[in-house]
Amino acid sequence: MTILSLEHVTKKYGDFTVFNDLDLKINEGEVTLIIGPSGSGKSTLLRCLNRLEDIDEGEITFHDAPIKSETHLRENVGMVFQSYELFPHLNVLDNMTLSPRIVQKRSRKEAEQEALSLLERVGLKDKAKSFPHELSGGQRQRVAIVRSLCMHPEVLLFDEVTASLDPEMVKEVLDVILDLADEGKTMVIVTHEMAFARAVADRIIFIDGGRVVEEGHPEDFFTHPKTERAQQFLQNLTYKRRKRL
Amino acid sequence: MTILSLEHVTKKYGDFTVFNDLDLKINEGEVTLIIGPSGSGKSTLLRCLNRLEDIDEGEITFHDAPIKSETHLRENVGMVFQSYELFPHLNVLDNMTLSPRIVQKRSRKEAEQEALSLLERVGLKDKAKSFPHELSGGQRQRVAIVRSLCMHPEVLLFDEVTASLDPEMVKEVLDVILDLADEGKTMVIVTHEMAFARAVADRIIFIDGGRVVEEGHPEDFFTHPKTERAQQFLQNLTYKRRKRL
Amino acid sequence: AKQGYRSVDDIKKDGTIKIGVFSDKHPFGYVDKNGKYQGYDIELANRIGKDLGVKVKLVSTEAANRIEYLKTNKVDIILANFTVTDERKEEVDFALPYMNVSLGVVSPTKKVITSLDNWNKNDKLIVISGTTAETYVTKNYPNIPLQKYDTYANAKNALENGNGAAWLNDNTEVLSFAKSTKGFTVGIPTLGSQDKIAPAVTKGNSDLKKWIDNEIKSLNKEDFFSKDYDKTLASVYGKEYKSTIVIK
Amino acid sequence: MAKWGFDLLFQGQNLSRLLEGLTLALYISAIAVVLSLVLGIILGIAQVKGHPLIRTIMRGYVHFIQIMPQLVLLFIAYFGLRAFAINLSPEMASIIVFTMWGTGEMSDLVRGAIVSMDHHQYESGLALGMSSRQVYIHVVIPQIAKRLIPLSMNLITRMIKTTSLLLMIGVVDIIKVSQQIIETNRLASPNGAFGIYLVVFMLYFISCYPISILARYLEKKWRI
Amino acid sequence: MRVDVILEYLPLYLKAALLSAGIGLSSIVLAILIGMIASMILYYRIPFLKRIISFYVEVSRNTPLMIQLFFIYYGLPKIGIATSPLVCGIVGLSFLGGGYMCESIRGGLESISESQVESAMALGMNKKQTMRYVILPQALRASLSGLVANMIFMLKETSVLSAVSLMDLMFTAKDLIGLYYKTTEALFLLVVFYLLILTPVILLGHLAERRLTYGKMGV
Ligand SMILES: Nc1ncnc2c1ncn2[C@@H]1O[C@H](COP(=O)(O)OP(=O)(O)OP(=O)(O)O)[C@@H](O)[C@H]1O
Ligand SMILES: Nc1ncnc2c1ncn2[C@@H]1O[C@H](COP(=O)(O)OP(=O)(O)OP(=O)(O)O)[C@@H](O)[C@H]1O
Ligand SMILES: [Mg+2]
Ligand SMILES: [Mg+2]
Repeated sequence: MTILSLEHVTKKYGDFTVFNDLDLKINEGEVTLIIGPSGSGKSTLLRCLNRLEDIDEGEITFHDAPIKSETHLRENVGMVFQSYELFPHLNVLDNMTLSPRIVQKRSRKEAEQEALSLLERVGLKDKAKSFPHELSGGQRQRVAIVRSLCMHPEVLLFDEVTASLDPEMVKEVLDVILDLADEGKTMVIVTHEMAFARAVADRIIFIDGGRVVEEGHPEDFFTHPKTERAQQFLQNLTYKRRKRL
Repeated sequence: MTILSLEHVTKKYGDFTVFNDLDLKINEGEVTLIIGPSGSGKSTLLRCLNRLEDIDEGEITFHDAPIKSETHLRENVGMVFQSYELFPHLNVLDNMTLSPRIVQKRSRKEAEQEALSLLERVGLKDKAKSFPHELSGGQRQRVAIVRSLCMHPEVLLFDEVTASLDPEMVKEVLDVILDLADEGKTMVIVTHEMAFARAVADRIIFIDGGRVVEEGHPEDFFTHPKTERAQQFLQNLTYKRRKRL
Repeated sequence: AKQGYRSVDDIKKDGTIKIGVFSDKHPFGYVDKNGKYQGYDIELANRIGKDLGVKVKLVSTEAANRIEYLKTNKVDIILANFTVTDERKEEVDFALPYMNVSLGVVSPTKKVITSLDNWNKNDKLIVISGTTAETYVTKNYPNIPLQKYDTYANAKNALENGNGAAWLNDNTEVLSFAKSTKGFTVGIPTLGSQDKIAPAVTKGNSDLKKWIDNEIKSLNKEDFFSKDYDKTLASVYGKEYKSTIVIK
Repeated sequence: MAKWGFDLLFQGQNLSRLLEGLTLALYISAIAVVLSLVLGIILGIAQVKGHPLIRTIMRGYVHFIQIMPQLVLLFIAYFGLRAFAINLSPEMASIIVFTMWGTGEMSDLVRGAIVSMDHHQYESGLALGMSSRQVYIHVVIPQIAKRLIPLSMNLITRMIKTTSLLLMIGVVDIIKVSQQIIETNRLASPNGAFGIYLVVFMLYFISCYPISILARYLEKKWRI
Repeated sequence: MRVDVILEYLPLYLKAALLSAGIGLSSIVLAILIGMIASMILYYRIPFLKRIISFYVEVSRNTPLMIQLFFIYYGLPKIGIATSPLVCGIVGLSFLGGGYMCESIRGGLESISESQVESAMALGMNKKQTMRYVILPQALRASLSGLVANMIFMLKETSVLSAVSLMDLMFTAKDLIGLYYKTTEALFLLVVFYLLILTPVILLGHLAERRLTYGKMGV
């Protein structure tokens, strides 16, 4: 079943067209990986999916119906960014419960209960009263992920959530996402961690220059990319010494 | 032939001992890769090698002789850091020729000629008159590398030179280092890019808790790590989804 | 000199005497539109310079810092409508007086104040900081709320703008203000004791004081102050005040 | 015009007298700024590299200067120094106070700039074989200087604004001249206070605004 | 220096200090209010109003308080806008401080990264909720050191209020010097009282900064 879909979407920044007439369906329970070179429009695509960016043409539908309101869409489509996005003036628990309380008008008690059980799941229950600056980068990203889960979104968007983490911490964050995949969460993920992408993806979408260049099953994509552009891209991830003295 | 060696070196920060009684030899023409978890002392090790850090015990020898002076050592042991280290008030050419001129008393003309030919090698000749803030991160790091080459060092130390770069730019910087390796430069490299480490290294040194835990040929290390600690470390670089719906 | 002040010889040797005067107290000491000092005090200052055979450097002072100027020897003489009082005698030496003065009160014609008794607590009485007027009310009418200004210009502006019910100052000054400003009347022409205005020098500078005393005596002989009055004050006060102001 | 008192400007030498008052203010602040720059840089470096005792004394001095209102400092210099038999003309007193104040502020800026210099810059200089002194001369100081120029320009505007206090210690400055003009023409031009003070207001604005703009421009341009 | 003189002057200084501090504090409150409103207008780039605000900020920052007060107190009554010294003092100081506060708060607002705004929106908050719960609390903390510096600056500037015949510390000192000529004592008390007023603010500022700012914002 399709939850979100982009139909004939065109997005421009001023004169610059990021994509033209793009189609994309996000199906329930599917993990979609979007990869592509820098500047190819991956972030823009995610941002269009929850309407952080306005689109110039085309339509975005949610459960096959036009979008009622942006805030309603965003409640149902959670998003986690590269980083720096916990609210630094609130402790972990308040970070997680702020939006459920003020947007969904849920009671503080109920919201906190759920937040605590989510924190427990990602091994951070003892950090509930800590402030973001007291956490490591990896811990912060785990909180950011469960924070967006608190809103019970139907789809989760991840935009390079490990890009600014120390290598040690990348693993702990990606393991949480793997866990969500195992649970059947619908997710759209942009990442540069190819080993992770290969493991987690149900479907890989390779975009370049604002177009979907190649789409397919991860094993096929990584072992036998069909297009030259994708081959070249994967090439960039390998190193070879020409001669050895 | 051994260029640099650490003998029974102990390094402390206050009460905290980073390493105790460490031995290490850097041989001519060899590319040594130092890997290990965060906080294991990799940066400190590099900084001891060119005496940016004082050591508490033991000896550092250069060509089997005690070190004459720190500036003399540093002239011969170049170092490139994670980033932000070009002088922002000087253009690329002046960044490169400042030290040759004031430390080695070389003529401006000769220094500039060499700098230009080095810039050409890394594809940045047209940026000679640009200021650092006008360059991309990858361009800046390439300049930083050739800047240290201008001093004709016998050994080059690299400390996570690509850690703060966009993935696209990582490749362009690492390719420069691969090139230097092909040329037979003596280098000590700290990196988290394992694919690169595997390709470029003549020797891998895995350190943890300030001790050399494992040392060996890259293929051996990556395919059959001997110690449990190294296995665990490499484990962190792979991902597996438990079930697929 | 250790004591800091300058004797007559010192001044003559230097060729310039520094005299502290008002620059915003029309018609005693003020600056005209060409930037030149004018007024009753200024005439005397210039004459002193002439008779000493030195140049005169006029220094603009305010009421509250006249004593400081002498103490810190920023000027040799203060000729800024300086009323002789016992407290001030402790701090500076006065020469012979050259003018009579008493206090007076000016207020808007719409609501003339004729007595300081029964003062309305909500009204403010304007005085200038460091004047005998301030000392007088502080001593005799401690309950009158004061509004203090540091310059004549500010005080007059404030009175005009309605920031106070009346202004207590030297009667010469309030008379002149009432004459030159529409809508104001002097309700109390004299108040307190009759006082004298005299040049002052730094305490202990008896040499200069003696010279000034002699100068004033001889100026009196030639009726200098009468002429000074005619030249600078008559246009404001008219002939009839001459006998009250000028000391014979 | 007459109603608002602007007419006074064009009588006699009034306008040029006002401008003279302003010139005096600008002149005093210019001298003080130059002295503060030189002394501030020396004392600022001393605050980082000097003997601990010197550093403590300097910090105390900077704190005192920053806490005390400039007017209080002016009063102390002008009236207070008599206790030490030091006698200053009001102009001299203001130059001294402005210089002491500016030096304190400037040295603090210099100290801040040195302390906040990225440590990496220093290290990469060393790693290229430079001596500590060479790093200071070729790397640290040029970068600090650039950062300081806009900051010291802000100090200049603050000084110019502070010259308005000189009136209080008897400098015949632009405000005193305006008072004299208003006073002399009370009868002929009763609204002089409005026109003249408005003009003074604008003159100060015209003096400070361009410097502020330039400072902001340089700050933006040189922030890398 | 004579102790009896100091004791005699003490009540006068106390009264003056209360006036200085009172005007200072009420102006600080007003200035922060002005600053908040003005900085919001600049932050949201409200057309036309933002021009007026920019002009106001430039004028208030590039003219001395002394002249602002002279113009308000002595000049404006000539065109029919008269104020009492107290009102003039508060209006003048708030006018000056408002410009400074606006700049500080705007700096704080602008230091809040776009990603904070976006993550609030991604959690379903609307614009108002984002400002109220996410941007403003952070912006005020970020501008805290600037705000404290402005408060100190404004309290120092109260020394200029004597120009409009307010019996503040400065005027009291000057008046006493003029009346009784005890310069040393008068100046000594002046310094002491300014230290008394300003030191607590500085200490509180340090304390608040330590409590409310996190090592590195957002990191
Ligand atoms: N606010 C903007 N205004 C103008 N152009 C923009 C804006 N944001 C992005 N772009 C441009 O749109 C294109 C796509 O940007 P986007 O951030 O989506 O790329 P990306 O694939 O996420 O890149 P990266 O891997 O570096 O994050 C780029 O060329 C970028 O320069
Ligand atoms: N200046 C210092 N003072 C005190 N401790 C320090 C200092 N620099 C480093 N350390 C400590 O020394 C240990 C080794 O640090 P080092 O930076 O060498 O680690 P690293 O292996 O380079 O880590 P990373 O991969 O994160 O760069 C760490 O525990 C660190 O906390
Ligand atoms: Mg992106
Ligand atoms: Mg390191």
